[in-house]
Amino acid sequence: MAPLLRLENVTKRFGGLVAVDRVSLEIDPGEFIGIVGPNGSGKTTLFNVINGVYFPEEGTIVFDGRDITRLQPYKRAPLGIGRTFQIPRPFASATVRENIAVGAMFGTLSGRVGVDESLEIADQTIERVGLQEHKDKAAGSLTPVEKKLMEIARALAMKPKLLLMDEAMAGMHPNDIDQMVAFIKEIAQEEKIAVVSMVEHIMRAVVGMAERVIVLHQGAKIVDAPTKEALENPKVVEIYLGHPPEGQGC
Amino acid sequence: MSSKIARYYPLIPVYAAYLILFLIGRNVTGMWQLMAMLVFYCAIGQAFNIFLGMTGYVDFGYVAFMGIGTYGMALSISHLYQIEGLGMWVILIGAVLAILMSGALSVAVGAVALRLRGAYFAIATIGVNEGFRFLIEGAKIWGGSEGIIFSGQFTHIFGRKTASLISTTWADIFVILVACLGAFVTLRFMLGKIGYALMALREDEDAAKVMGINVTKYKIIAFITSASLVGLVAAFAWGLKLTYLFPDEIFDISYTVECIIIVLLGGAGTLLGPVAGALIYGLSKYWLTIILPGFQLLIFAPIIIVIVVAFPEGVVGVLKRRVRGTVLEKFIV
Amino acid sequence: MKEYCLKSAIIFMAVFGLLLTTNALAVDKVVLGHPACLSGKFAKAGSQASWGIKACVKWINEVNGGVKIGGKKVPLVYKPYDCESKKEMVTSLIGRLATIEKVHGIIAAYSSGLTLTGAPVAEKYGIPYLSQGGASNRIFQQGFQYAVQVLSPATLYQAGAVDMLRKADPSAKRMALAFEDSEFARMVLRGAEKHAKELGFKIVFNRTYPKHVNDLTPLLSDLKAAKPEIILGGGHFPDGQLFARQMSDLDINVKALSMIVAVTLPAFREALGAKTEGIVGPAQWEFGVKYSPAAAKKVGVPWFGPTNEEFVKLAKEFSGGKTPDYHAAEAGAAPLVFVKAVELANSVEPDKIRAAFNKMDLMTFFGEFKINPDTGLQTRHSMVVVQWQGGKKVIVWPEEAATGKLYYPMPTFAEKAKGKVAVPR
Amino acid sequence: MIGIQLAGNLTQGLILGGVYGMATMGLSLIFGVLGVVNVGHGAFIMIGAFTTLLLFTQLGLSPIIAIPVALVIGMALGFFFYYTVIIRLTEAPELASLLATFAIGTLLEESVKFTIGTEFRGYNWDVGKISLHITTLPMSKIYAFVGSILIALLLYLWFSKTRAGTAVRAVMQDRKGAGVCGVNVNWIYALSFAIGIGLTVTSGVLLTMFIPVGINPYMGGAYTLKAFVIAVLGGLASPYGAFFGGLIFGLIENGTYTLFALVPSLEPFAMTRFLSFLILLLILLIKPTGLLRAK
Repeated sequence: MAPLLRLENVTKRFGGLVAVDRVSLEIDPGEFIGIVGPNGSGKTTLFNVINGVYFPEEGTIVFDGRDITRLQPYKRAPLGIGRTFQIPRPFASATVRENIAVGAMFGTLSGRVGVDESLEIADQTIERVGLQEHKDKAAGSLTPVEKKLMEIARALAMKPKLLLMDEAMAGMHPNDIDQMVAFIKEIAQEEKIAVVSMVEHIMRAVVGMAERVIVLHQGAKIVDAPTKEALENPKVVEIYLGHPPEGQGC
Repeated sequence: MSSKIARYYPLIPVYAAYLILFLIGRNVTGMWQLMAMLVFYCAIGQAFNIFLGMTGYVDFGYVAFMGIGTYGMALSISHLYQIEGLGMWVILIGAVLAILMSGALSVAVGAVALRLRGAYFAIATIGVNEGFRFLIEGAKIWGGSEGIIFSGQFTHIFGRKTASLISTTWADIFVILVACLGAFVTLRFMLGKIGYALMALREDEDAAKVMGINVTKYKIIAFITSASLVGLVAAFAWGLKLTYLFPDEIFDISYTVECIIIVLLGGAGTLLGPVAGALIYGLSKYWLTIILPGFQLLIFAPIIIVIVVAFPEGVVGVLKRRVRGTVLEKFIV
Repeated sequence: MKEYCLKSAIIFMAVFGLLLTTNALAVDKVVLGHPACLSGKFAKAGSQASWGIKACVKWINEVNGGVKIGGKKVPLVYKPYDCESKKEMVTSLIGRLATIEKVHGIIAAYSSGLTLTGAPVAEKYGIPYLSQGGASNRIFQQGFQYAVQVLSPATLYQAGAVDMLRKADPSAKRMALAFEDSEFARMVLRGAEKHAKELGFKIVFNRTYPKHVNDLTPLLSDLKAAKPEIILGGGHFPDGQLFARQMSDLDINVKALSMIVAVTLPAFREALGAKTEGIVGPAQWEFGVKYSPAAAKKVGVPWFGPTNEEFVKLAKEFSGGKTPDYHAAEAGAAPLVFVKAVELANSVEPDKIRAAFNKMDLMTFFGEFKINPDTGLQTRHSMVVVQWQGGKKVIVWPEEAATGKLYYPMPTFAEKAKGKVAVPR
Repeated sequence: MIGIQLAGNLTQGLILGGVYGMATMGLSLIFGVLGVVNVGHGAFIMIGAFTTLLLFTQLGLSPIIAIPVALVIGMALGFFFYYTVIIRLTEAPELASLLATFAIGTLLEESVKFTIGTEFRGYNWDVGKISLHITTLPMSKIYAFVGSILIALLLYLWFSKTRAGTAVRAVMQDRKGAGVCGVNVNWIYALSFAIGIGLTVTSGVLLTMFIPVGINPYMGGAYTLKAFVIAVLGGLASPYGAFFGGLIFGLIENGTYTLFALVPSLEPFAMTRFLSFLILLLILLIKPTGLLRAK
């Protein structure tokens, strides 16, 4: 089976800083992958390179058999790449329903989803993620957790093949996290979505659910292995135990 | 089917306002020119709202499109007046020219400036407006700073009576029609995918891109639409009505500021907002000139500051929140 | 049937006509409207204009006893609105004046541009439209029927100065022209260029500069290099002030400098002090100008209105003590000639008033008034030329109006800095 | 002959450019720190010009003395408008701050109009002239130029040597980061706004030393537009960039005049202005960080 997403030696620099350093990886359809790395390890940049916010200086990105290295982000989304953000970015003044409808309207390949149809899809998705009671609220007025949920719904409305989740569970209560992860996994299996979930710390719940873990350190991929193996890798232990997570530097 | 029609209900208050203005103007002596001024403000507000209100981009050089639209009408009349039998067609040609010229300028500006955001975009558009004006004056294009005075040629085409009727009545009626068109386009945009796309890019341009929205395309659509509409408004309100132009007057940046005040006062991104804003602004300005001549700006400046600080969503924005859940909700968008 | 129609039409016309005439008979006041520029970019000239108008309206009502029409005197009512120096306001205010206030005449807003703005609206309602601050000749080439010019057209602004300098120094040949790029100043430039060439001057420099300029150094450096003997220039007040100041900064010395507008204003002296010595400038009017009932008699035309002294005194009542300049005078002349036209027409009907204007040939404190009957362009009013001499403005041209002699050539800026004044011995 | 004129105009342009540059530093500082474009910039220049005029004509004080007075007035105005208006707008969309600063400018203009009047005023401060072969320079222009350089240097010292200056630089680089590191961001905003306005009002003094006429309530508009071009030349968010941007702008504005004047069908003044706005657009497109930054 051909991989859904393939990165080959992808490098992204900002001035002198190498944010993503020759990363190669493959993701298969329907896979659930955790990307782990401390703050500043290049995770978000990697996401941004995958969905086109930045173009890499080197390397190629192939999605679903198509080279998308130089494709504009708005053209990538309809191919089936959905995404949530580390700090939620809802369209604040619009309602939850409208937010999600935007995903359905522009995020699908045919590009022919009309307004009415999108709103219907939005309603279905809302029900699915359980946001019914907030449906007509302005997205900006939601709680952070609800916003994250709404972002997931918005991405799901795009009918993605690949869902990139940036710190989707940060700040949640541990019980909620378990519930959320289970829920995502269920949908992913149902719809055959590959999920890449990115976390800063080795979160038991997320990592536990993942089939495979990729560890980034200073922009480079240092480990790519099935979950259990990865967690026992000495390099990972060194990063996380040898140097405790740093605070924000001044 | 009925729900499809119900979507157009928000046009009712807008068109009602225009109708009332028209009727007052026709039937109450001495009100026509005042109504014409109010409709002019409504029309430019409506046009500007399509860009500023819906995209959130602040075009400080917006008046450039009004200027070039005026040139469209002026060039048509001053060049074609000798062709016998053209009659009313000269006005139509002028209007088409105004749309084409302002549209073309907006494509050029859009291709360049729409890559920039925020303050950089605002400054770039000021640059376009001023630069364009100085190019016309410096390279003596279209008569340079001498402008075009075409009252005589206009009278030559239509005769004294008709010419004066067109200048003082029909020009204003055309502006009302463009304002109606502007409202209709705004609502179509709001109801369609364009509206969702513009909303998304206004709120968060990067997130919108990631959601699959071709932000450049939608920005340009809004920009061209807005520019052509305002070019047409100016072709009638400045070209046909005044029958002369001087570049430094039609590229006067204070009109951009008036557009911004109108849109913000009424509520950016709403359909009824520009109309409400224009009426409040135009009427208060008019009465202040009569009651307290000379003090308008001194009174307006602090009011603007208060509005910006305390009611950034404008009159209609506040109203929209108030009527949520009532029957009126359908009418106010 | 046809006959019946005709009959009823005739009856209708007759009744309507009667109504109209009774209306005309029942005139109990004459109203003069004005979209004044009390704020915005022309606020300064606009305020002056409103003082001048108020002064003359007061004179008409209090000294003249009102406007004589139909055998009795009715008051003249002045209705000003502030147009903010903006064109939208001008059109809508004229609309209001014409229909709600039912004015019988309109005094145009200041500047050639705004005068043009209002003309089609005044034309539509068929109301006599008096241009008091619109000097451009182009206004009167557009076929407006009701427009009447009170002041001298722009093309004649520098004519007097050119004549004067020719006479003062037949040997001076090299002339530089540097005018503001505004409708008015361009017209002045064109008239001056033509006239100067006819009198044998050689134009060695001919350039315009934009409105609202705040540094003329590059233009003046080029001008200096052209080595002119005489400079004609200017536009409005701020650029004129800047022009003279930067000539001094760059040490450009010529035999004569004649600038429009700025030179005649007291603020010019206040801002530049001794640097103004010997600079000349044309004025539509100047306090001390010798237009008087006696002068009118000499020329053989009737006199109307206050004398110069009376005008200044009245205007100061409205200006809060500020001295009226020629913006006040040219505007003040507008109600005077209008009232005279109404009296002559013995009616407030627009066409009759307009016809009366054509027959008028009179003198006011502002000077003579006679228009071209077809276009409304002013043909008789003449400019005076003033010169700063020892801190005072002296009228030096035309000779019959002069209050002093021309000082020529102008002292250099270095001499002026040392205290030399341009007072002729 | 053309060579001499060109050299003369370039000299004048360089000196004027220094004053222009100083007049733009406040705008850049405020944008750099608060992200607010001060559309009312010119009105504050006007306040400085009137300060000079009134001190000179009413009290007979030299414009040199007006410099510290203007700085104090400017900073007071800056603090006042920061705490009454700007404090609520730093996180708002551009539209809000653009309109609010515009309204502040209008408020100042109209207040001056009603207290002092709309007359165009000027003053005569004659301190001699230097005649060079290529041009003539009044000493007042030279003082203005030297004053501009000194003030720019003082600002540089303040930025690099004082605690507050360092904090301002930190906020310019990273607002959120600086907040975490214990900098009172709100105070830095207030201080920067006040200093920015203070510099702008002071530049009004220097501008009248260069051009001591045309002082009136609405004189600022032209300077606002020029300041935008200059600020963009220097990178918009960099006060020193703005200073050098001013020098370049002065050279362009005066230097190209002589060249455009060689083409008879052109109006050279309008063309120099066209050129300056063309350069503004090109820089925004190609190098929005300004001419002087490496990035």
